[in-house]
Amino acid sequence: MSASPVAERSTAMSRFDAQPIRHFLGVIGRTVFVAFMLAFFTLPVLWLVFAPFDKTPGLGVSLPEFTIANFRTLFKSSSALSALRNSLILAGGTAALVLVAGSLASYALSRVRIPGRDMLLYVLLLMSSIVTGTAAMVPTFQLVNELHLIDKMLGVVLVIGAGTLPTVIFILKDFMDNIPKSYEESARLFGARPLRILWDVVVPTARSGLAAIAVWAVVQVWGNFLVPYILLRSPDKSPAAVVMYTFYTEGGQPNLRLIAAFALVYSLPVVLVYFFVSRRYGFRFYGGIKR
Amino acid sequence: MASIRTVKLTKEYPGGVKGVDDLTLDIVDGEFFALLGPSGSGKTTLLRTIAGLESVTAGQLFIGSRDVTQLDPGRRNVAMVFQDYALFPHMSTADNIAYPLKVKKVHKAQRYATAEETADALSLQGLLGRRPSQLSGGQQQRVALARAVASNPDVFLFDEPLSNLDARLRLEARTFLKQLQRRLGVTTVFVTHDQAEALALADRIAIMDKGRIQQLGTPRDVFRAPANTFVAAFIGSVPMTLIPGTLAGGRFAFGEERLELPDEAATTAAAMPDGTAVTYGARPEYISMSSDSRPGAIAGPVQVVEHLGASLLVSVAFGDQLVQAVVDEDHEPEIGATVYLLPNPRRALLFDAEGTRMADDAPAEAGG
Amino acid sequence: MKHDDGDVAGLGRPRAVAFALPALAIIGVFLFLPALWTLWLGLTNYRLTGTAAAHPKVVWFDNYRTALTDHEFRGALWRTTLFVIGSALIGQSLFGFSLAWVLQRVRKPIRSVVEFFVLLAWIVPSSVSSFLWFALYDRRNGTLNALLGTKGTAWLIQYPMWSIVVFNTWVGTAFSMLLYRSALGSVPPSQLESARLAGAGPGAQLRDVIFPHIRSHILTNTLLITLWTFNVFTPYLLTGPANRKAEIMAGYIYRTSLRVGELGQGAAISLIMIVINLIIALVYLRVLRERTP
Amino acid sequence: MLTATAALVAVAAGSASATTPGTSAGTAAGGTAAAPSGEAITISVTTNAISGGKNSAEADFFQNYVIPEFQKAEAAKGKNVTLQYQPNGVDDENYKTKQALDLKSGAGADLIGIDGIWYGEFADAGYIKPLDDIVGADTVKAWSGWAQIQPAVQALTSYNGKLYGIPAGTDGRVIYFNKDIFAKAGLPADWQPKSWDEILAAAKTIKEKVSDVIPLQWNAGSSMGEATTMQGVLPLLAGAGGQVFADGKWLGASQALKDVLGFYATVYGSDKLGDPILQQEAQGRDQSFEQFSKGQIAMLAEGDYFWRSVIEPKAGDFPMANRDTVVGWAKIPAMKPGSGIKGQDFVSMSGGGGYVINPNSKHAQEAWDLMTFLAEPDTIKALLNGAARITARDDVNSEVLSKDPFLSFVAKDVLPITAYRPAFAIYPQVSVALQEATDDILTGKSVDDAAKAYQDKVVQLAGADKVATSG
Repeated sequence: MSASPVAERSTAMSRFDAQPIRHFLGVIGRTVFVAFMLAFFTLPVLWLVFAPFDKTPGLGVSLPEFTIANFRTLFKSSSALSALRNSLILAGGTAALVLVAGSLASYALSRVRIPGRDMLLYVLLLMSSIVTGTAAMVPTFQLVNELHLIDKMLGVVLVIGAGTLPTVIFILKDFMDNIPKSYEESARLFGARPLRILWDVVVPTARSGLAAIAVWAVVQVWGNFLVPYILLRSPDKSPAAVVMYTFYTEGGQPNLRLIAAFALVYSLPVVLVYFFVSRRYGFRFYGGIKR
Repeated sequence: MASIRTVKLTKEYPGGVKGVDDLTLDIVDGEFFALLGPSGSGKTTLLRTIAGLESVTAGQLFIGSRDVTQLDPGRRNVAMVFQDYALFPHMSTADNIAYPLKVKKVHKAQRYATAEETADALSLQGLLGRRPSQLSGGQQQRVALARAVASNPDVFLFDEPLSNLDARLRLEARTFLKQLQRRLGVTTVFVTHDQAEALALADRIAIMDKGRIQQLGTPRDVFRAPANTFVAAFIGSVPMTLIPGTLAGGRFAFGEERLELPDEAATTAAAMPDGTAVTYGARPEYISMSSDSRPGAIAGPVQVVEHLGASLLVSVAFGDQLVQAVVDEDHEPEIGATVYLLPNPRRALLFDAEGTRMADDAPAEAGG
Repeated sequence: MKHDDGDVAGLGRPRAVAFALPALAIIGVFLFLPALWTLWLGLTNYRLTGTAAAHPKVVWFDNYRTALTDHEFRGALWRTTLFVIGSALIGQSLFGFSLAWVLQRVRKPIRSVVEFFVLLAWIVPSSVSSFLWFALYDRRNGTLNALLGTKGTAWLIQYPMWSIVVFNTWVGTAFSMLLYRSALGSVPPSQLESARLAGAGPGAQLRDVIFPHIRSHILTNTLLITLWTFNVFTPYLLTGPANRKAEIMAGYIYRTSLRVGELGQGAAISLIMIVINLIIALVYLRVLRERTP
Repeated sequence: MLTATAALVAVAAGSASATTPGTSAGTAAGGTAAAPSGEAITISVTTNAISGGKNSAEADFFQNYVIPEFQKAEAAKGKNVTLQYQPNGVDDENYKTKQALDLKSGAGADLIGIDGIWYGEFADAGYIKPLDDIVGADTVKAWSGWAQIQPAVQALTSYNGKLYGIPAGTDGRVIYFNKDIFAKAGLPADWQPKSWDEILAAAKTIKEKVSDVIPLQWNAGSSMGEATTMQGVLPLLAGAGGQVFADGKWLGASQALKDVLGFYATVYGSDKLGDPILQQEAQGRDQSFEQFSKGQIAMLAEGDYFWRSVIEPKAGDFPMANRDTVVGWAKIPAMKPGSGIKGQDFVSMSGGGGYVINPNSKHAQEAWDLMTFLAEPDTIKALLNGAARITARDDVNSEVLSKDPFLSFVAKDVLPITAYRPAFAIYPQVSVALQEATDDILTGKSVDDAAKAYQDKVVQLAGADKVATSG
């Protein structure tokens, strides 16, 4: 959306090039490039489109012998639906947490000069990579255990939330920095208090960034296996990422019929969330570290 | 409605830079008051200090009878129109105008009724549903005004609200703004770097430089009787010609040239010893040009001729000095031709070595 | 009431701290604390099971010495470097920028379709995407072999690094594309036009107008994707735990910590990773500072 | 990759041994505090199984049989016990991590199913305690089922001479071969090699005479995980007279190890009798199962699990309708007759697993009740549900194995010559080092280099004084 003025102008300008050959080569080049990219990005996904509806899915892509029996089998197993529900709770909870805590914090960090602010952000960003890693699993587990949050969704939300917050703050602050300050001053003169300004002015102005971050956070939670597996106990709390790994036969052979069907069902919500969010709020990053 | 008073107001930035320096000022209730100055002069800082957007380092600030020095900006009951209008991009015109009322928790129906009313008054009918991005610059400016009006403030603060408009629109908006202010009668402080705008709009003008007021007065005062060379150079659509020189035998001397002393300072200057350094100032509008020699006129070759529409601006060289005169369009001189310039002694000014205007009955207008 | 520069909403420091507090508290408890604990573990011979689990001993820098002299560690580090250069710096950046650049110039329906699939690769859960590529690369029934006519090629085993580099490029290009799209959108059209009028071709436009304008975006993108790629775990899901020729740092730490159970050693390697990340970040920031006027 | 130990736990966790009804009355007198009659108690049990996924039948067995029957049995004793089953069904490393973390933190299920080789490391970490310490020596001794479990099998759940749980089942390893392919190559249907050379000779014959067939897959590479050690390296090592742990020292780069690696080098390197890439694939073991079931592999060294769960004609993962007529089996020979450990001509390896009571359990007595309940003949038979499988109990074995000639063969001919892995905490790491040594061979390194790399690793793990280089 933001790019379209450039696009229009440049096509308009190309008429003045008066270099038909170069123009023609450009078109060819673009077409080849787009075709190649399209092939590269669609090829792996084909399996996800066909295999779930195949009576006997294999690892190769083939036109299916159409059936929806795989889904029927899948939904007969009680864990599939509840797993999706649990994933939704975890993803929603984490997204809400990081959006609220992240926008409050990034706003404060963007507007008020705190000594060592930038350093703090980088340190947090770097540390997030340890904790989302496996080496910190033991401390994390013991901590969560001490806090009596084992087998509680909240524990998972807090751990993943803490792991994603630095990145969220890092990116959101960028958005906050880009909001014209006069918006807030104006609201402030009308008597709006800081929280109200944040809610009425800053959040709506930064919403395409918030939306992008929300999708990013949802994707992070949606795919995380290790944290929920280790922190949750009750099978009825298992999210889809954990359940995905249980579709194996007695001997540990992947059950392709269930995996194919579940992979589709499992991927669909994030795709829908993305679609909804990008339609409604736009989806973009500013980017650009400023000094 | 309220007056504004600052008492020894100082705003010091970290690092010791003073945005506003020990400033005492009274703005009368209902007055249209302009703060004029080049960028960095402290005019915007003063405006933002009045708004409460900048904290005060020392001194006091009153709006009406209230001491608002430490008061939160939201409680000062002032409204500000920003240079970029600060319209909320995610809100429609109606929402934007109604926003101050929303903050004040006015009932929804009531605030949209007020918004509509205000919009009507500012000729914004039919635009209520649009987003700012769908409005023209002039419309945006009026929405910003409407939003300020709708909040029913004691004081309007305008931060260069016309600078983002193109030249023609700016003239229209100027008239509109003046009308609106007359009608509402709300005390208005207006920041601008455009002296013409200030002269056209303001009841009184404060010309600022380096955090201090250089001169405070009516447009007529500051134009006719600038307190010092800074004001003299700043005011006027063509800058005043300022010629440094000395007093010599009851006349003003620069190089080989001699000019009669301005009337208003003639007595004072005549009493001063020869050789005293002074600056002679004359607005190009008050310098007449002829191709024939005249008594008291100085002669030099034409360097540049600029068309100003109905008149011409002619620059004439005297040694290393350039003196300008505004002449009738019918009398366009040849480049290089020798012409004779004669300042009108009733309108010419004399400044002392510090740049302060000398006058026989001083201090007349300054500080008014 | 004390206002700071830029504090336009009148937060004031106390309120700013209050605003930042929830996030900082969560980060402090669930990120900082485990991280410190992990650093401590790195100085011990702590294990998940066995005697060292009951009575871990402080071994000071033995773990670090072990790691730095271990050829497996160095191998993993080397492969990670190749992986980052190949998939992030070359693959994702190049594809992401080219897509952002080219898609500006194609019709909207095509642009939407391409963007959708690029984004799909990014948002599909990692377990699914790794399975999709596992199927694609399969030696016997894989689509890739069928397409290329390379029957019986076990891509993941015969070309392990290429396999994960291509895979990760596929997964991560979307972020760079999005970022560069908004970056390119922020280049003033007037500057491009004046370059065009001066006769600049696409290459010259890129060099003289676009790159200088989006430098900070390039650096943000490079920094983030480098750090992410350095720590990414997903290729491990694709290759399985045993494919040493494709083992990168995250997988190596996982294997050391959980499969072998040497948590102390794993923690030490994690710290080495952080230090490397820190160096990368500092280098980028330095480049940024030097070039920014 | 996950199959190897998964299968073992499945066996272990699934088929436990039995107790005679009424033992519990005796155990209650044994000193441990039993819950007062009527008080509501909830206990939990966990294994690496989940309904509809991995080890589905086992999960269903807990849900549909154990929970109601056990609660009934407890009620009969006047106890109001609710049993909960916590399913997992994931990669074994993750399962192990979760149990270790739980036990460390004083959390976790009351009764936990674990692999036999985890007992040592869990015990060393203080995560689990000897049964005597938990429910009292008298109670433990009073259980009648011990008489049916041979001492060698009890070793599975023992560490340093102390019992930590009741073993569930065990198994044995053989060479499976496809009689059809053998017939084409002119090899006998009752083939029984007496040395490694005879194995290799048969494979070479097949390579020459039968096309499009992989003559021999012998588990190798770390992709196969513990399966490589269990049915690849260790049987060979035993045949070369080596042991992974003997006389207080771990195996180093000894001649026996070099012989083993030399065998691999012949199979996968010089003579190309097997497919080295297959051994490295993430799903390689399953792939080898599938190819054997399709008649594309002539010889495969595997455990009895392969027979009863993989190529089982009806419910196997890769069912072979003609399994009983086409698939032959042979004992694994020593390198040369008499060169095996204890001078044996033939060798095998066995594993298995069992349950362990969580030391933090508030209801250890009921957990003991459950553990013994799971080891009752009736419970075991309910789990087997008509299938044949080698259990820990002699009485059950003699009853269920009679129907299956192969499993009888394992019980009768293989178990007596089998060996177990050392139950020391460091074993899994040594095992990984062995797998990596075979990896080196698969990727073309020399035997000496692979042995040297292995030696370095073991020295690093165990300390130079704990590693034997010769022997």
